[in-house]
Amino acid sequence: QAFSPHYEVGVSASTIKLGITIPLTGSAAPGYNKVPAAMSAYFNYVNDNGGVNGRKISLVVKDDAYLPTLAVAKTNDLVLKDKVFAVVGALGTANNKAVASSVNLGRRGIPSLFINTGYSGFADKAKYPTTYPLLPSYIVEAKIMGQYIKDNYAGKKLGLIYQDDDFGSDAQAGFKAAGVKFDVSVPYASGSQSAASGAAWVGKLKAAGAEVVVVFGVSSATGVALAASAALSYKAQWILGSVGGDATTLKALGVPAAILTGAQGASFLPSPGDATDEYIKQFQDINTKYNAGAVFDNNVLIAMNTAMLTVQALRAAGSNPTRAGLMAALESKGGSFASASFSPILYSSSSHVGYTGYWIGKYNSSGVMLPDGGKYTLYTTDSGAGAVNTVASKRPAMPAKGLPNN
Amino acid sequence: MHKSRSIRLLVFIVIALAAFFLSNVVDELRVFQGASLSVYIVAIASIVLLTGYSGQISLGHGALMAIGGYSAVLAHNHWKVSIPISFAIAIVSTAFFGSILGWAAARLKGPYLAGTTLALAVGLPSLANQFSVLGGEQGLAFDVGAPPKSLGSDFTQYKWYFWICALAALIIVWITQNILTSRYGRQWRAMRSAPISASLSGIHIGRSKVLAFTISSGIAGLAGAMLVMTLNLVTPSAFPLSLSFAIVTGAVLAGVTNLGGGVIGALVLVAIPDIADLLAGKMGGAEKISANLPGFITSLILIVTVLLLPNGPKLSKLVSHKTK
Amino acid sequence: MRLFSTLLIGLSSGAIYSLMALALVLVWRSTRVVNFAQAGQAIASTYIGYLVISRTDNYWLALPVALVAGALIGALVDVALIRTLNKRVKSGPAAEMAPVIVTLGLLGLIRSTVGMIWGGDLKAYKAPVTNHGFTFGTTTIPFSPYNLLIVITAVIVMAVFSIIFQKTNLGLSLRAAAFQPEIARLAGVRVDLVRTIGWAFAGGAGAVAGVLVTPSNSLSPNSLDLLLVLGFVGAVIGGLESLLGAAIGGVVLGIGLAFILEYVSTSLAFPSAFIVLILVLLIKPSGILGKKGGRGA
Amino acid sequence: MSAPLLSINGLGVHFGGLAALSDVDIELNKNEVVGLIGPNGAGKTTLFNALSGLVSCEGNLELEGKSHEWPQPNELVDLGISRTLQGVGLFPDMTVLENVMIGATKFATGGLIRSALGLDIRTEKVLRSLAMDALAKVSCTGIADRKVDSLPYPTTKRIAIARALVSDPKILLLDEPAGGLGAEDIEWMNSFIDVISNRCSILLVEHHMDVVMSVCDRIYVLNFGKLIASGTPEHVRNNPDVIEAYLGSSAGKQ
Amino acid sequence: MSLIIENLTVRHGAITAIDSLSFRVNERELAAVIGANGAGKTTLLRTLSGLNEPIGGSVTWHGESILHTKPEDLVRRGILHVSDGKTVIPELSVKENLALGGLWRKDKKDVVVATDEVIDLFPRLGERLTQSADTLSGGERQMLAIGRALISRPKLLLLDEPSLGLAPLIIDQIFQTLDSLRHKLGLTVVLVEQNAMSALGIADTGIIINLGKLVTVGKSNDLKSDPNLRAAYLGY
Ligand SMILES: Nc1ncnc2c1ncn2[C@@H]1O[C@H](COP(=O)(O)OP(=O)(O)OP(=O)(O)O)[C@@H](O)[C@H]1O
Ligand SMILES: Nc1ncnc2c1ncn2[C@@H]1O[C@H](COP(=O)(O)OP(=O)(O)OP(=O)(O)O)[C@@H](O)[C@H]1O
Ligand SMILES: [Mg+2]
Ligand SMILES: [Mg+2]
Repeated sequence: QAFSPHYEVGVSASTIKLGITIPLTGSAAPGYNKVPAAMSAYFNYVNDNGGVNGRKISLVVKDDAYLPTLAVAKTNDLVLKDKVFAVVGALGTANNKAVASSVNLGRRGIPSLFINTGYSGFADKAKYPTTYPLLPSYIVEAKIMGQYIKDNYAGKKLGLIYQDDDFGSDAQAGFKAAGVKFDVSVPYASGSQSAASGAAWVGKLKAAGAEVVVVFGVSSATGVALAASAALSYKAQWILGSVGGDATTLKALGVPAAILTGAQGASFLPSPGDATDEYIKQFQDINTKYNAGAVFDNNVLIAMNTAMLTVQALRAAGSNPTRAGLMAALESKGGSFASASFSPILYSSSSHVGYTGYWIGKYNSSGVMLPDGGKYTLYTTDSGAGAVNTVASKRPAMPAKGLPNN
Repeated sequence: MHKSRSIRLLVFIVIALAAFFLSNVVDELRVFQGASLSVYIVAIASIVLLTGYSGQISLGHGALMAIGGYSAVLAHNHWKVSIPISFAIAIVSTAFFGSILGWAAARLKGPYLAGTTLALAVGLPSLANQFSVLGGEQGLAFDVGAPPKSLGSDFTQYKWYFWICALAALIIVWITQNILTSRYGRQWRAMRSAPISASLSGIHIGRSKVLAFTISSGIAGLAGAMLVMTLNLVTPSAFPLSLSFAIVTGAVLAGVTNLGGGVIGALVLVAIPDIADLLAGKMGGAEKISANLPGFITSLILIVTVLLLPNGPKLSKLVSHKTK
Repeated sequence: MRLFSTLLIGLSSGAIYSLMALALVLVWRSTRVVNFAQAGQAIASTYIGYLVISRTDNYWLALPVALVAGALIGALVDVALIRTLNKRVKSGPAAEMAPVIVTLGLLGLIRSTVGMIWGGDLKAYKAPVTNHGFTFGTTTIPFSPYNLLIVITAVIVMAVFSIIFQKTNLGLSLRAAAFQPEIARLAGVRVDLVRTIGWAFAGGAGAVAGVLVTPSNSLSPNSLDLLLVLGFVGAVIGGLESLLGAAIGGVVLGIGLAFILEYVSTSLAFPSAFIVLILVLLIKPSGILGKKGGRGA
Repeated sequence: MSAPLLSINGLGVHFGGLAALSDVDIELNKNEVVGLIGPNGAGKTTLFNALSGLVSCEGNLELEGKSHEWPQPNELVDLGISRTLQGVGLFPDMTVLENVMIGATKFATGGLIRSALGLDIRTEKVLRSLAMDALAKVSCTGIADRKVDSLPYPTTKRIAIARALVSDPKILLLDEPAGGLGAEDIEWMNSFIDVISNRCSILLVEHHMDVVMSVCDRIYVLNFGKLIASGTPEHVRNNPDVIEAYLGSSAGKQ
Repeated sequence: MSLIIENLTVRHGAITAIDSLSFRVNERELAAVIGANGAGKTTLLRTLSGLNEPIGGSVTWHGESILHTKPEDLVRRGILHVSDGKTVIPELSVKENLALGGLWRKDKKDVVVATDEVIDLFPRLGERLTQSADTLSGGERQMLAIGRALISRPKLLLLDEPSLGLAPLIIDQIFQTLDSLRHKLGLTVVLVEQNAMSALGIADTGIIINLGKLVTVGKSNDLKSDPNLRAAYLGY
């Protein structure tokens, strides 16, 4: 009999199978449901250009409806039935927590790459040995925003709208660390946002005379707040968190362009509307050819960026990739991976901190967020007590045609 | 009567042995599904008792499961009690809450009760965000630990969950079956079908209803504790409205009045997503189609099943006659 | 002022809950089914309305089209599903629960169908009148012409259907068919037809609710879910038997929520629906305008 | 003379503005069969309802000479009172035996925990044998395991009586036991009432005059919520007010 | 012109409730169907009014088949069924229950007249017009059911144990009314009764059935005096 090499689970001579759980249906689906297709689009682009060491990548997509129970069941499916090599880009804090511990990713040595949540705890390698968060934590984001507010809006009355769960409490922790105190804080229960609650929030902000308002919530909450302020003739300097700041989604939520113009936001990726950026241009190109030209928004951008990182990780894992090898490669070489973000990835043998930096910009009248002064200035910090630093934005140049060659 | 009771006990023991044997031969995915199955069986039993027997409708048992889940986790994490004790605490505290709720519910009829419990299902889990001790949206970890070494090194975590869940389910279903076939079950059925006659026979309707609500809540609490054990985590989003709906659906698929059918209802609940995924996978199609096809198929199966077998599977009738 | 504006916020959201509550009560009164698929039917009709708006940019054309579509969908649901169900389950606990499950299943079916046709992304269209609050001098109040439109519509729907139910032969037939179909048949009521009409009415009302709500809400296969729950809670608060009750219940819920959000905590949105409901029902177990049961023996 | 088993004084029941009963006095002695007749809507069922706590009322209730609060429905059996309903009021999806066992609830012992653990065999046995005894009285032991909704109407009436009797009442309230029965079954009911009147006293509402006239020791006649006559069957039958309000000219024929 | 029933067979699952039953009732005739409990009387009426589907046989009314027709359509052809037991709509008021009887009728003026006639016949109903039917006494409900059927101006009236729960005086009154309507309006009546004697007392024809089969049919006076029948089926 012919010699048959031993491959890791999910890897064959010609393919590498990856999996993702994400809400495709249900109330959390809008926006996120575009992620898998965009990832697959990028993978297909790579596959058409030779794949990863000759292997084609396939992505098994499971709908978790944003429920931890389903996320666990579906990840079990991915691991036990579909036998994927690794999970990539899974969404949500509670979901990823439940999956990590119930599916026992750590003990089984199953990598969960570039999970899509800003909960700072996932960076703890001891607790989540195989989980690799990508986004800067919410604490980091809030600290950076806080620093920005202190630098630019000293003496103004400040307001904060935040989601009343750990997404919001991370934000509060960050603002506290940055030494920012809000004159008025409006918490809201996740999923309860409606036109009426928007009016109530704006009422409170108005009553407190807030001049600068930070919205640290999901898109629908941000949309509700902005729409209500338009309807109630309330004017403030809005600063939108990255989670709820996608202009395309806000527009779909009925936010008038007028109110978005001049609002500020934070992002770790360039603006999806910034066609001068080489990554954006390349991704838009792929999106047109491989994703039937889906509207190119932040979700598509994050998805493609994640996919690009994934390809680099797989390449870095060598010609006969193993799960352990993949993780070792991430921890040793992750920092050098090319990605659209201006902030480097900090994975190391001791930490799973991913991106750490944000730039702050302003939405123009067509809803594109552009950096202050036309130049990306990156603020970086950590999830602890570290200071906020300003660094000149620098990132690895995009590999030719957006095809990793590491 | 006497004989049938001991036979029932025997049957349960045989089922237990069979289940444990089975857990050693099937793959791990099935073992995990077995644990989910046990959770559903217990949850459905609580609805069968409440709706099928005492005639009260609840669309909010997911909320009661949440109470059970949180109680078990808090007890386990703070007092370091063992799993059985934390489960018992889940049962007791949920039953306590249920008795208060039941007191209010006893005054309400059909759709009013449905509406109230529905509001509970929507309102209660999100309360967890209000108290930091409950861990907010990301919840609290619930780690029951690795299986005892004595079970061997290849005894997986899921098998451990399955054994705990299956044992808990068997015990509680046995107890529930005893209650349902006892005079309590009889009184509830009487009260459901002809309340005036029942009260003229000496049954205190209000108290009877509250009792049913209390017991049902306790059972739901256990289901909640089991659920969060398999998740390793308790979080509000583990108890969505769809969970409440799912267990009611399971009960209806079981014919509502019958525990034996509950097993079938639970099986359907566990199997439907798989079947739907399978069918959807076969059909393929554009992305928006493939994303929605499983949901479509699931709903379709549900509707067709209820239309074809509105009183549950015939098979379950056989079972119930035999156990009587 | 704070009190007043809270009241207005409550009223404007309450009016929306009222519309959904009215649709639910319409089906309940004409068929004794709590129709969880209502949100689905409304969503489907709203998408059809959206289709019209995106083609013609004419809201006032979309509304009647959606209304008709909603009515047709309602009628179809009855003919295709509920009739069969009624034939197959007649009594016992299953009879009470089966419609709940079937309509829930239908909700899922419609949602996924809508998802398959229009995708899961958010859609939006503009309100026909501005949702910029009325302005007096320099103050803008949290009540806009658009809110007014919703209130007026809710009042019209309620009035029209109250008159139909209470004053017309069709209304009497509807009620008779709902309560005791067999006896109604023996009295000459064309039960099947009348019930279908009831479903069509409710479907139309639900469609109007959907089309009206969406501008402040955006449109996705799930965008009316919360409204369904709150509408149902509003209907229960009002006492399911009465359309006026549904309208009042919706507004009571809206105002109750607004006050809790304003004076207690903005993050208590969901529990407060339960709190308002329990408060009302403990005082009146059959809702604000519900009737007490008759004699037992 | 010993105090009557049951004595009601000045009973009044109002529904809104309607006086369904006003100032009604009724007595029932040991081993007596007392008829309660009157036109439709006279208030007969309402009187039963008042006595069984199903409607609120005014007036005094004495049991064996002792004044007593108006009972709640579920307290009735404990007071030694059983009642059948104007319809049949059985539990349709339960078996005959289970139906009757429900009536014996007051004899059940042992709590929920015992039942939950399957240790309630003793009390089940007791209830079952009581129920079988009661079924034997109405000659229905053979159908103990049948579901009641599959039984012919007259049989269901017997089961209803068995369910009332199983609690061993001192007072039995029968609401139209002969309604809807054929001649043969009416005859059976006739003699059955005779037989059980040795064990308990009976208050009987009935429109079948031959039944009423043949089994009753005394009769009260209600009209528009008021007592218009009372006395022996003979006396009542010939009372012109009763003929005018209730019996009609064909009374003689019956 | 008459009601002709031929070889009618109706089953409830395994039970044959009506077994090749044949008889006819002429126009304006009052026919009493007599039989013990479970004889199939109710099933017969339910089949005639379209509530039950037969498995065989034929029924014609005025020469046209009335089988496999919906009850609500038969009502429009003048066939009214007052079923036994719960035959009013408890959730509606007395007035609304009565109104149902005239809903479908074109001649609204006559509906008013008929309603007044019914209230004359049962003054008790007139006193209870706004009360919900749920709160009526057993006998009052029976009056309401019969009253509603009369408002529909029936041509063929199917009455299932109308005397059930009614006071003797009212029974007399109803029977007299039936008799007079028959002559005045040409009403045909099929009356199911346990109380054989009073039913045969007003009936032209008696139809005796047992276990779903016809025992005999004949002039009621003949039946009444037949000693064999008296012992076996009439119970007096
Ligand atoms: N809840 C109620 N509201 C209003 N009226 C009521 C109510 N309950 C009963 N009634 C009226 O009280 C009167 C007495 O009713 P009851 O049932 O006692 O009569 P009954 O003597 O038993 O008559 P029947 O022989 O017809 O059964 C009736 O006229 C009835 O309409
Ligand atoms: N829905 C049903 N399902 C099954 N069997 C039935 C049903 N209805 C009637 N039966 C059976 O059919 C036979 C005839 O019943 P039916 O009610 O027609 O008799 P009836 O002469 O009207 O009796 P009664 O005098 O008691 O009203 C009986 O044996 C009865 O048990
Ligand atoms: Mg009565
Ligand atoms: Mg009959």
